[in-house]
Amino acid sequence: MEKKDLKKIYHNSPAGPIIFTVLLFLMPVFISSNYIFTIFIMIGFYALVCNGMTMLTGFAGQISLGQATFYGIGAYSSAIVTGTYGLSPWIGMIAGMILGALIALIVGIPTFRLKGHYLALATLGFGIIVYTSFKEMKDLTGGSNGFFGIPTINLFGFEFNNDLRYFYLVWVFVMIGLIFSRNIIHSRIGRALRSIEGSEVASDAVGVNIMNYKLQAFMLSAMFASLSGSLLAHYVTFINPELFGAMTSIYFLLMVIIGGSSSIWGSIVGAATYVLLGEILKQLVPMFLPSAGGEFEIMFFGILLVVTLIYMPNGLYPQFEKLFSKFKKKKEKVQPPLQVGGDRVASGGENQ
Amino acid sequence: NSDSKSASGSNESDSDTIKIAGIFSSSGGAAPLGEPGLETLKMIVKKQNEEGGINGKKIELVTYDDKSDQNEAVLAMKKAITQDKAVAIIGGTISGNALAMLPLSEQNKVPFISTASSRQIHQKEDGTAREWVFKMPQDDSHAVEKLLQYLKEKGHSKVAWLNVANSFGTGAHAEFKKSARKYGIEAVIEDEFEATVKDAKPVLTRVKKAKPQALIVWGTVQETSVVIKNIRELAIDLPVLGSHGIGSQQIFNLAGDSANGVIFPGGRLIVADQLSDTDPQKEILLNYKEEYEKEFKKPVSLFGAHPWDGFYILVKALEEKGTDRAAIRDYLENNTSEFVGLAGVFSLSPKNHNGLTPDSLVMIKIENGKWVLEE
Amino acid sequence: MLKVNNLHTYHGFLHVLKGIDLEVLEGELVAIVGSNGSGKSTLLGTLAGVYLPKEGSIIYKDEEITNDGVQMIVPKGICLVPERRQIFSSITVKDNLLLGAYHRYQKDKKTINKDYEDVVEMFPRLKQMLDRPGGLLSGGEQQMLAIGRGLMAKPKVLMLDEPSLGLAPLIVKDIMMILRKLCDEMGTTIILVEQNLKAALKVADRGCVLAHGKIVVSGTSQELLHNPKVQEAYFGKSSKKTEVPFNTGKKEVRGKKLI
Amino acid sequence: MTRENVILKVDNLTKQFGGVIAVNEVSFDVKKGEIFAVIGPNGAGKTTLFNMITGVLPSTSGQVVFENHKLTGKKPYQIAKIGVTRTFQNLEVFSNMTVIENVMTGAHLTMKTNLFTAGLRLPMVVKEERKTMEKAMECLERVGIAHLAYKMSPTLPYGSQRLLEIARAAASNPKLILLDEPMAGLNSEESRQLIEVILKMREDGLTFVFVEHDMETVMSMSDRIVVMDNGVKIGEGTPEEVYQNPKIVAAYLGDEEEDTVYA
Amino acid sequence: MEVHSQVIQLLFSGLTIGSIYALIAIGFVIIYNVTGVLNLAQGEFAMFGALISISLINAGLPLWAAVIFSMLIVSVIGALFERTAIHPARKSSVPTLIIITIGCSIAFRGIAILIWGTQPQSLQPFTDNTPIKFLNAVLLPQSIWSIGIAILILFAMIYFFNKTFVGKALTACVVNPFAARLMGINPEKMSLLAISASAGLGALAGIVTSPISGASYDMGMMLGLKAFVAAVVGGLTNAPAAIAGAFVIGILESFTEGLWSSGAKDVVSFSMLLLILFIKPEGLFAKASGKRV
Ligand SMILES: Nc1ncnc2c1ncn2[C@@H]1O[C@H](COP(=O)(O)OP(=O)(O)OP(=O)(O)O)[C@@H](O)[C@H]1O
Ligand SMILES: Nc1ncnc2c1ncn2[C@@H]1O[C@H](COP(=O)(O)OP(=O)(O)OP(=O)(O)O)[C@@H](O)[C@H]1O
Ligand SMILES: [Mg+2]
Ligand SMILES: [Mg+2]
Repeated sequence: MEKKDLKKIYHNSPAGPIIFTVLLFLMPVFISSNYIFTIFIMIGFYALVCNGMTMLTGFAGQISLGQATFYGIGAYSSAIVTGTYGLSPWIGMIAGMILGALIALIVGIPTFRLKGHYLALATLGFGIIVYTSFKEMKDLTGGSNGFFGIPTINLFGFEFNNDLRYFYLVWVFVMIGLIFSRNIIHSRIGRALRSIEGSEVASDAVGVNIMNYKLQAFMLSAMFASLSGSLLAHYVTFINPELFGAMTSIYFLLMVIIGGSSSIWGSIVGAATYVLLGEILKQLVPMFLPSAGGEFEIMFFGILLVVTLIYMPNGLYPQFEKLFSKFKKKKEKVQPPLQVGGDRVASGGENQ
Repeated sequence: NSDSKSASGSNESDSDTIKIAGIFSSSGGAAPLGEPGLETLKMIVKKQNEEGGINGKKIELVTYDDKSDQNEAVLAMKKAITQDKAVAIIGGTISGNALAMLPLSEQNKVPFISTASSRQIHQKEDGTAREWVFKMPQDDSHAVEKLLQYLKEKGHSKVAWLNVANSFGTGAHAEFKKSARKYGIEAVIEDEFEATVKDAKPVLTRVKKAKPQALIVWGTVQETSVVIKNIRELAIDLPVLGSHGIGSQQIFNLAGDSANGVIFPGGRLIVADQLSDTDPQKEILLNYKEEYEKEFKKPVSLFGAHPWDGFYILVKALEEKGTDRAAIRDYLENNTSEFVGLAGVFSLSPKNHNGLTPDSLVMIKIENGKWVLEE
Repeated sequence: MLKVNNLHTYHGFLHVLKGIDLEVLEGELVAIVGSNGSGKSTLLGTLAGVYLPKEGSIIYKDEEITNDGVQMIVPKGICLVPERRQIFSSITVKDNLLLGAYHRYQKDKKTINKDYEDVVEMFPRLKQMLDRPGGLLSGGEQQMLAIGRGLMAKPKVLMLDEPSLGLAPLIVKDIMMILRKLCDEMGTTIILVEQNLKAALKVADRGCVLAHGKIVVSGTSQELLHNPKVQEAYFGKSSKKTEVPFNTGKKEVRGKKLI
Repeated sequence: MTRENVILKVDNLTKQFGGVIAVNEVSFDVKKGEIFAVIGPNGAGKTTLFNMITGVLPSTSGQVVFENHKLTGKKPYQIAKIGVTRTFQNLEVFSNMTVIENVMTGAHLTMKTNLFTAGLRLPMVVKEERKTMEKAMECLERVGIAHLAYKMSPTLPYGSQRLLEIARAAASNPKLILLDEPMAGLNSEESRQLIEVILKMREDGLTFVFVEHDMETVMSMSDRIVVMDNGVKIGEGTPEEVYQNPKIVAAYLGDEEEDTVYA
Repeated sequence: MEVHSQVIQLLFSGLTIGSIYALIAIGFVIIYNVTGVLNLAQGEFAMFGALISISLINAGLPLWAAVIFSMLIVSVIGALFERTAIHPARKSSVPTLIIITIGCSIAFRGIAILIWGTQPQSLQPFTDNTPIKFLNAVLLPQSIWSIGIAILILFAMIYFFNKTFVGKALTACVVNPFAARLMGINPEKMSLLAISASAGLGALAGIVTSPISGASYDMGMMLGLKAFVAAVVGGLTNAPAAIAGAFVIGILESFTEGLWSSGAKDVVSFSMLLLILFIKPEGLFAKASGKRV
């Protein structure tokens, strides 16, 4: 008889996040370069956004090409609340998240009636509208010139005014976000979301209020993105609309996919890959091709991306998983990796 | 805190090279502006080193591509400051990037010589100078004022204003709104066009209806060419004025005959040979032009000139003060006066970290594939 | 016509076909039956080139086709009507049928239209809905479409994976009749996978029972129908299942076999 | 037949697709605890009828009442909440999940976890998950595919996927399950086992409405039958009544006399 | 009268822009139809087409030869793209494929900078470009070229997909590649054919555009996005509808720009789009999708 143990379906052990957090938070003991911290802070920003998107794309199967919008909404909310009105950054952050969720709700209600690529387009269009508004609402946002003088964050008088402190701040948020969304995935809510991707009619028939769950996922992802935007704003202290354009949205999706959208960890892997690959190429390319400029970097960047995805269509994270499971003693046989999309024939019929 | 940690790195006087960082947009949307800058800087650093460096020390130039992206720019800046521990940083091709980079220079107390043009780069909101930031290109206001002066001389009081919808355009638009009244000039229509504009005729139909006496198209080369072509196609027979951003050979290619007659405020570089011999800049302009064109087999561009100015101003400071960042800053601010550069004659001061005036620009007219000095 | 030797097919790590030996003569109608998951669909898939076998050989008319993909096998005249219908859902019924003849449209353009008329005649139900997207048909109508599309290919070897699935009893009869006729009149070789042993063996010349990836019994239809081993292996212990009375249990109407 | 006994009441239900009237003023009642069959030739409108009852398609006119709830105009998930679930003719398993997760998703309505309790993984969530898992396992055991619990669902053979759908439908503690051709793809032995499963569930108080072309199943399992043809109800009654109705036999079953062996 | 000429002018502009989007959108739809891939690198084919033809002309080739050669070269690039990037990944999920095409478009841009640098370039108009006056509005011969080619291809597409066997087979490939294979249709061959053909068409779009708005290494992204929009408005699976969608967008853009403000252009056209989608979720000209349970 089969053993009835939740662990057989969900690996929900806290070990992963704890080990990861400890290792990460110990990093400053060995490294003291602000540049490295900045890189990790950037990774943190992106990871937070991707975290929410993974839930939306990887689990509910909804492709959003407008996530930079919420990133921007968070950033501008924080900027305006703190910069223009001089209120506490925390208020800005919360205001941004509420506003982001609200806008996600308003946009989501008509949008989620659409399927597949239409949804991608609708979010893209919505993103471009908001991006244009950032540019046009000059009194509020400073228009194309950008918004200056965003203060740094402080918590009970403790200023997050250098990279090290900010590094901790950002990653605390990232880890909380990660655990929160992992918990969601491994629960009724996660199954409901995934069932939507599996089969909408069946999902509906077992009582999943599809619209409601899509909206929840979308709103949550908007809140993650908005939070990340707020953190960004207080970190760079200057923002302009270019940061939140359509390309940024596309890059977010890119990170989610390259990291692997079948696991929340993929969001961190994706964000890290995106940032590190850029930085490493910046370092390496001039070593081998001294006369080359930026063009080589983006070319290699593109090629590496493609090659990676061809060989690892489910992103990088599953590879990490394999690696880890080798280290782990074989207490229980590890589940075979998901064959998502591996054999579309078996699931038959429609392929759109 | 970590500020002092990183700042102390630059004071190692025993190192035998002087590290300078250059951060330009050599890919992405601003690449046409960033590339000549990067090339120029590489060229003159090489030359300086061949001539013996600075006080016997070689200059080590590290360069970064910010991909025309603000985040990349911040990362590059951080790297230049904390990893490379550069003595000073030259670059920031577009204003958005320079603006994102400058808080880092202020925090870490590293001199930053910007080659992007927005006035906010060197001036705070209240009009005082940013401590560690210097800016080489003319302010937008200089170009706009030069243009307004010209319009006033010609007696065009009702004009149409069109700018590209990015910070280059909107910044200038703000300046225009601020100063136009002063010159007795009024805009009968003000509008924008996209940097990726394909066909500006829709906007132009409205411009035509507003019946201006002259038309100002404020953008960089590619979009301006499209708009100018459309103006000619619609047979709008009015004087057309452009921005200093079109002073590149590309305009001849892209706009062809349509560009004939377009007048814009530009740096002296491209009309160097037409300057009167008494002009103090003439000689260095001609030299730079010759060297650049020999090295890269392509015509000079105004954007390449800004790093040149920044570098040589910095060289003076390095020669006098060594690699102490604070001393360099002080020297730059107090001891740069009447410096004859490519963009104009600089007189920096603690109040003004740009030090140029509208007269650093001249009005230039495009005529059959040539730049002609107007005046 | 078709000769299969020691065929082994895997799905990933799962060993599904464990050494199949099978010979099908020209113009023969062979039925393959077996329980759920015994590998029937996998066998047809392997023969059609959808799955590649790990071991063994498939020889078609003295030509080895073991490792040929679908693309090479279809033009040779081997056609599979797959499980789950697999119709082109957004394409009209008419075009669905015509696409069945794709692999021969360059060779005999003229006959296609005639064949099309014939197939439509066979399925009067489809005749009324030729311009409707295939996906909007009812389950059974889709099944007819899938079979019709298979017939349009005019294959030399036609393989059908549970063609009766979802069809009303009346239609099942028609289909079986059509298949039989195809064998007898056109000389088409047919391999038929069916859940229903009786229905299948009724039309088939020969039959095989597949269990756990192996052919456990084979023989002529009559032999199989009366083979007690088959009855047991396939129907479980009580072969009297078909005699189950009506739920109301009053009258034994059931004496005649329904299908 | 007393009124209290009636659990599902279909009243003059009609569905029109453009020019096609797929279901034409069909009415019938299903009693509590009954196993009720809908039969008819292909394209008769059976699936369409199911789609209207479960809210997948809006009906053109007529109404459906379940217990005291009007189902017409409600969304499928609302109808599921009231206690009506279904399986699909063309199989709609969640192909991105394992078998057991499929069934656990089926139990969605029996659970209470929401976004925040799930995110914080409160102890009650863990408890509920465990309970649901046990329940899901039970459902799988019932239909006899517990040994496949941890496989990815699309790798299951066709027949097992049908069983999976039934287990999934049962997991939500429904009062009424609609089965669209549950036996398709099962051989006679397997169908027989499934019939037993269904009969057992009926004893637990469930009501079934099902569509099936396999007459053996229909005859041996159903209490009452509705026969449809071309969208219209052409007959209703107990299996034997139906079987003796010449109109139905002609339209659907065909002439039974000739029991030809073709080969 | 004044108003008339303005409206006509705006219409001309809209048609011109629309025709550019259309040429790229067709390629987009064909690729989508045959491979199920949303090819966001489609704009880069236009970029290659434009830049290659400019180089060929600078090398002394006559215009017609340059056009043909650059279309051929880009078709080959398209074929390479299919073989090396799309084909090996064909079984991946939809988002993965989207990202692969984005990766390719990034790489293509890098290659273009390497070859042509970052400076924008220009091409002479195909024919004498004296504006044609029409009720006080002007129409450029180059625009006529562009609109004409788009319309010509529109009819070619309608014919191809509705009347020819290969056209239907192409559609079958994406509807159900498994069944298509069973019918003897080779989706892989179709995919190669479709992608190189769309690449060629994309190249043509780029060539036609460059006398109008110049050509540079980064022109592709925006064109690609707009074409995506056009295709979706049209219904995504239907090439003629995508062309119609492209014209709708072009005209919408030009009218907002001409009657209101350019800043509002994107807002208005995208809002309008969203509205269209919300009212007709399957696109303006979509056919029934054939999905039910
Ligand atoms: N794509 C696949 N990946 C993994 N395993 C598979 C796949 N397809 C089938 N299988 C497995 O192969 C075995 C045989 O399946 P197959 O579909 O051939 O059975 P079948 O006899 O046709 O059953 P049914 O009567 O239910 O259609 C089953 O155990 C099934 O789980
Ligand atoms: N969305 C639709 N648009 C047009 N016609 C439809 C649609 N859905 C169903 N039909 C038609 O309505 C009729 C009834 O279909 P339905 O699926 O209800 O039949 P069914 O009784 O379930 O048949 P089967 O036994 O073959 O499954 C069929 O002729 C079908 O083609
Ligand atoms: Mg099977
Ligand atoms: Mg049905």
